[in-house]
Amino acid sequence: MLDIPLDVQANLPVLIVLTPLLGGVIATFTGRGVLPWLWSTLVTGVTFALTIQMMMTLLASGEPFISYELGNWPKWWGIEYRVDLLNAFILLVVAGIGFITTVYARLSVQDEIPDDRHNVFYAVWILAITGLLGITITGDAFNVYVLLEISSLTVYALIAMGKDRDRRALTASLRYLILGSVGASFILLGIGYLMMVTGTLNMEDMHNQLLRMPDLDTNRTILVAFALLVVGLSLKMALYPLHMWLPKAYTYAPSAVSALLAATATKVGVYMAFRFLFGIFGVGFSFYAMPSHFVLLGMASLGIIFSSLTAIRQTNAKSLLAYSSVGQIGYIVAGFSLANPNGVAGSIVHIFNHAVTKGGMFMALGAIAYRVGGTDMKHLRGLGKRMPLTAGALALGGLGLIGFPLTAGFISKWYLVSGALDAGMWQLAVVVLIGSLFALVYVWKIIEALFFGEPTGRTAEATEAPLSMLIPIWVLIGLSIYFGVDTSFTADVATRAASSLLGGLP
Amino acid sequence: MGIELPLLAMLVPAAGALLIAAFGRWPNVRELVTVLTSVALLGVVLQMLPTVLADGFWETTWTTEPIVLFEMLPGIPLELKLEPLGMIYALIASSLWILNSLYSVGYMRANHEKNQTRFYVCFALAIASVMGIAFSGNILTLFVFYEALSVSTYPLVAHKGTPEAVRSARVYLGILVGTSIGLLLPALIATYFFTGDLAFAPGGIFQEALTDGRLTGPMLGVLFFMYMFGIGKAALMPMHKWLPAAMVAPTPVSALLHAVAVVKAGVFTVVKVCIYVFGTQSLVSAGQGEWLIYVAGATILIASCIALFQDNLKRRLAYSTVSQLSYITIAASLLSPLGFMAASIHIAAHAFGKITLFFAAGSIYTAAHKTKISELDGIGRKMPWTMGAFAIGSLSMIGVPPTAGFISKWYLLSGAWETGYTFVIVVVLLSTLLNAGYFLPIVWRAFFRAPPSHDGHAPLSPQDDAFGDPADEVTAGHGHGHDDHHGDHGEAPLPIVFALSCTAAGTIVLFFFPDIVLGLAQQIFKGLPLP
Amino acid sequence: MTELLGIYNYWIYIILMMIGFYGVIAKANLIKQAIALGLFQTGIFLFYISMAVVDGGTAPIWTTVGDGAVKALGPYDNPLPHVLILTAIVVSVSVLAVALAIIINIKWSYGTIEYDEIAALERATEREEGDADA
Amino acid sequence: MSEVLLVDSVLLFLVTVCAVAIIEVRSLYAVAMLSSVYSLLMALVWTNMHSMDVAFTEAAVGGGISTILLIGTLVHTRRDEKPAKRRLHLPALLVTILTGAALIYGTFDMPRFGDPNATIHHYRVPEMMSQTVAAVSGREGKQQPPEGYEAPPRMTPTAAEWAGAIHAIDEAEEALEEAQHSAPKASEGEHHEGAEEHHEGAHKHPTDDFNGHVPNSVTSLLAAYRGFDTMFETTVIFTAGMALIMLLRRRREEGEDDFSQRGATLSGQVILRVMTKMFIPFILVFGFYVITHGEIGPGGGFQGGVILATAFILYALLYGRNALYRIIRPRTLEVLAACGVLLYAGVGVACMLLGGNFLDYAALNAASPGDGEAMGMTLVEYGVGITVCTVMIIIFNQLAELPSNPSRRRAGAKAS
Repeated sequence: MLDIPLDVQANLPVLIVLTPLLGGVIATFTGRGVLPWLWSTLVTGVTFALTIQMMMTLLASGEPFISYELGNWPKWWGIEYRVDLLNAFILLVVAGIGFITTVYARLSVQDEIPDDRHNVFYAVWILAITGLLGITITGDAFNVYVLLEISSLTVYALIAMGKDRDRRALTASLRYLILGSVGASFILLGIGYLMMVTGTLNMEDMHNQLLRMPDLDTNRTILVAFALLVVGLSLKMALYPLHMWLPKAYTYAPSAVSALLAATATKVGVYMAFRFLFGIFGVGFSFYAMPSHFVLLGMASLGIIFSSLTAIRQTNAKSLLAYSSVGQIGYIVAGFSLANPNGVAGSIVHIFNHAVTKGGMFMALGAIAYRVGGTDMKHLRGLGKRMPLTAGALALGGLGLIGFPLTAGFISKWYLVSGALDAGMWQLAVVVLIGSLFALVYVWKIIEALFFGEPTGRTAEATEAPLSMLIPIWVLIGLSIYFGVDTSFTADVATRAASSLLGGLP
Repeated sequence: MGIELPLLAMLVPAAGALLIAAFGRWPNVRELVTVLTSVALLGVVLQMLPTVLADGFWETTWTTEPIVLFEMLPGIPLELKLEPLGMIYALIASSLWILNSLYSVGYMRANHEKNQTRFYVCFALAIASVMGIAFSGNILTLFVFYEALSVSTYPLVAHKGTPEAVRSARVYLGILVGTSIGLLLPALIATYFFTGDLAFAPGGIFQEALTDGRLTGPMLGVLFFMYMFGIGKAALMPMHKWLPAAMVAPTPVSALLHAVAVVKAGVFTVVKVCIYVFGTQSLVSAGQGEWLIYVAGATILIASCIALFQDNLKRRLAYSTVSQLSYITIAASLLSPLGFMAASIHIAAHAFGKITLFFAAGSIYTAAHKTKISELDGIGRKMPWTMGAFAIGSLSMIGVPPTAGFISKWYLLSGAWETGYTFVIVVVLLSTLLNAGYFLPIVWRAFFRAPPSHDGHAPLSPQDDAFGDPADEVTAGHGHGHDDHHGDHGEAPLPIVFALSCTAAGTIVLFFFPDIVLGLAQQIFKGLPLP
Repeated sequence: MTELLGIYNYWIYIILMMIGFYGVIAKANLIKQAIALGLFQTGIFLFYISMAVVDGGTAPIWTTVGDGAVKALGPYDNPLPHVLILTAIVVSVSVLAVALAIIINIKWSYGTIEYDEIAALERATEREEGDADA
Repeated sequence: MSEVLLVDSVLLFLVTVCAVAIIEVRSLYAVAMLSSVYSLLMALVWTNMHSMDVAFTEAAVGGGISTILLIGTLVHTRRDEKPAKRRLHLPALLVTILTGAALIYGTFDMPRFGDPNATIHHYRVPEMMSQTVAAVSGREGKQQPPEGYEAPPRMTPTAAEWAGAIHAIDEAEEALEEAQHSAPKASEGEHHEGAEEHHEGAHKHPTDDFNGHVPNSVTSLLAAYRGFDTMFETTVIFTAGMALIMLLRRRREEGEDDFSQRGATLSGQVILRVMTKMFIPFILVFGFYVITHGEIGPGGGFQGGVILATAFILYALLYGRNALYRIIRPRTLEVLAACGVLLYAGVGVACMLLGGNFLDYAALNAASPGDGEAMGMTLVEYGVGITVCTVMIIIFNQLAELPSNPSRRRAGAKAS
């Protein structure tokens, strides 16, 4: 071993972002062949290991958070990285999914992306993960915006790479680019408003400044800042009815990209909402002084119902899952808008559970696209016999979406409904359950096609997906089952994070 | 000690499923494994019997810690616990599984069904879920295995893979999962919300919440409503549609669904929820359980009336099941010890009787390829064993001694008399008449009417597309006597005949030796707090 | 009057932003949309920079005085928003570049960059797919 | 009413007119030019508001690079926008007006334009701007406002302080005239040699003021306090470059060279050719000057990088891309773009290796933290400059790519 005088432990927070950043940049040097993939796997693997280490350090330290001051500038002058239980958890999810999808990506990328630009593709891919990690870990409002743009820019490009398969990827990507930029601009403007009234960019500092303001509840600038941020964040996390960019983007993106996006991108959007609504504005302002309680809950409920209904009508499995994702975002948003411990915990748990389940399902669809050439219902018909393991994974993931017991989805729904009952919002409980029933309908559409249809065309000659795809798929689906059975880790982290988010509330 | 046995009871069929899947290529080994697993399971279940029947069960075994499988939600683990009512259910399911396995071997081979490995695997998984339900230590565990049962039986219902089968399976799963997610799950969460506890306890868990005012009587009523209709497997009208829909399944599946596993899981849950979650006292004091008597009574009568007009034998049996299940529900809803007793015994009595009837229906289909009642003229002479068993099953359904059905009806009437519900007595008497009205003509037709001759009456109606082979009908049309494909049949294959004879015998044995079931039923009340 | 003049800059930024926003929504030409998005963003930049202004201030650059000491020469504008906007300008040009790259690709595969024509082409594709499925 | 506001009003009126024209004019070339005009007007607006760096960037990016990008795109697409069916898009107008109204509603509680008492002017920034090198040296030191810290005069501009400030300017101008030092950098170097001899005293010396090393506080904020943001800003640019390569580069077979494409050149234009050749060295020198000088005056890596890129782009316009490729191969450009980011991040890593936090430049020179800061900032500015310059060239090159031959693309897809 080389004796590198690098204090990994002390610099852990920045290394989590720095590793993929350097890795992504260096990935452009890797040329053709299998090397870019190998390098990316290494980089994302190391990143994942670092996030695990981060989580363990945090849990071992017993502190509520670990702060890291970049450039050693005091946090209210420079930029602070701040890791608390919530974002350590999200980091773990993002880095973990990033690693697993990278492992999975090799064949899928080989199949879908011209081989002369694999190095660039993987560079952009890793930078997308970097952006997501950066948004999650930072404690500085403007830094969020910059990292948000990195992740968005990379994702636009990655989605557009579906162009060789279906040209609609291009329009989907451009649509996302326009809406995403408008959303990001709203966020930028909201941050500007906040900076104007608070004089700082550090989130904690902003929060304290806001609390010090005598006219917090009536200040029109803050009010508009809040509205801008809510609209911007809703666009980014695809909250109904600002979800228009999502379905097509997920449908036409390259398979591996769909999996990465579905599992991480909108989740990080939700995480930003946590940071802004709970962290900066505070529960009291966001959910009691403002009518966001009703607005967000209303949007979330509408999203759950309508996007599930739209999902039922889809004939392409990928766009079916994409619409389902919009509905699932509804659950997550509904959970945290309840602003009570069970609701917020449900929201956090669902971020994880849905990431794992949807990630696995999109990867399974990617494996099907790899073997059969498409993900339309006609491609899926009868695959249960030809590709039993892939189809099985898809079916199990589907059960998770419905919220069957023994899958992770059940746990989230349990918390969400409990939260709704705690808040006396039985209507929301009804919406959540109706959403599950709709999920039953659309998932069963896939399951029937898979197991009780007659294969035609390429489906009839398909063989089981290669092992390099099956393993990542089953790791994620296995996790979604495992965390439906043993929730001690997820539920514990979620409840603790929820209580710290809610601050003084019991 | 026997305390880990409940877990073993779950693991045996689960392991069996794995082995069956592994030996899928060799049908003989596969089916041997199935039968061996079922025998092993019965052995395990019987091992537990003495513990449950022993005096002082409630003071010793019940008070020991449950077997925690894993902590599913913080504070609410998945746990297994021995309990007399569950024991009755487990005993019936495991003993009938052996016979059903034998029967399945005969049936599936004789009818050249496809995907047999999937069939046996799902069957074993369904039984594992049943064991989970029977020994569940709290409602969440019960719910989990209840759902697992729905999912594991889905491929069985959709087994044929024809559009009709898939459509019916969709109805089956839609209603079962829809009710459980839409009503049962929120009821569960609300229960936890009000009581902070989901563990089964004799006398119910709502007392405390009721006394300190967290929960009011009407709210309890709403919860009770959600539970009763949420348990779709109990087929309370209007949630019964899945049962006739599930008739497309191969007959062993129908037998399993309608006699052993699925419907019994439903009524078992109903009884269990009444006793261990709500508790008679809470329900009686809140005055909220009474509507159930009328709904169940109506279900009994309406389903019986519908059954009268079904020509398809399996459909008639299905509606008979709907009505018989409500016997159990109505008995439980009396909320009296005799009522619960009647419910427990009827779970057993109906199981043996109905499985006999379904076995017979399957036997007729296998041997004669007939599914319509109107085609059964004179079939008793060609298939004496089958139709003899069918007659015994019918008698049990009607409640004629010396069959098991008589005992449960007796207890039910006594319970109704004791609690003073004249309505129940009227319902039971009326439905007995209706039962006779739809079962006896079949027996009469089979034994006392001449088989159809070619000149006289050809089959009254064309055969059901889903089951029949049109080629057979052509042959039947021009042939007479020896030419007639159908006229030429004898008894069904040996495993089938053996299985149905055993269950028919069981129906009678249960009448003469009801001790075990009665003993278990009585054990339930020793644990209940005295009113 | 002074009250209104005091927020004049803020209103102009809103007007610029909204001109851009209108262009993004209303224009069918993709290049127009991309440019309008740029306008939209410049509006925000104007807001940030306006925020930094201090009455009578100068550029936030310090000067060396006689003995080599470096001092601020009187009041100067707040440098923080300037820094943020430098970053934001870079981001906006990057977004513009990617947008244009996608638009060029769209031109290559659809033969047009008018949104309504593209939408018509996509609907046709969807209809074909629907027919193939049925 | 301040003079800033007066000029501002006129300029912003022009800008608004320009913006409307951009939306409404249908000739896309005209729009491209208008957007260039718009950016230059904006640059004037920024200058008027004393935001020199932003003005510089706006001029370079908005007026220069964006226009090149747009025109590069228009070559591929079409010259005119299709006439719209309706002159006015009513739903869009409604949405716009509503949003605008909401935003205007938010302005009523804002501090007045130029209000020196606005929170942002006196909360954190003044403390930040009065950092001393002494404070920079230790981890704890950075956390505290310097001893004897007072809010700088600008934050409470009473009449007396105003007078004082104006006096100070006069003094400074006089002092400047007499100054022996040709550049502040030199004086710092001299000073630090002395600083090692007497540590205690050094910290009190006025030139030890951290901002003394970096008189342009925009640069010190950009490269030091918020250096981490700037690293990602560089990454954004890098990402854009990579995205363009990914999306636009023609599919090349293994071993295919970069020279196979032909593009139109302006090499026939003698005057242009000669003038350009003369100009290019000056542009390059100016670019390097802007990068290096960023700490003292307006400018920095970003602006300088763009200026350097224009030299190359100009060359490519005149002599064709093949000529440019002979100077810098596309592969080299990609590597250099990555190296810029790596240089930036590498400086940060070096800081970590030397025991500081990431990007804690003070760690680079333990003896003289202030010099460390200055060195770190210069290095990262070069990192930014390299990446920006190369990525701009990459973007230009990629926009000039022709579509892959569709038949060949399909063949390639089948083969893979």
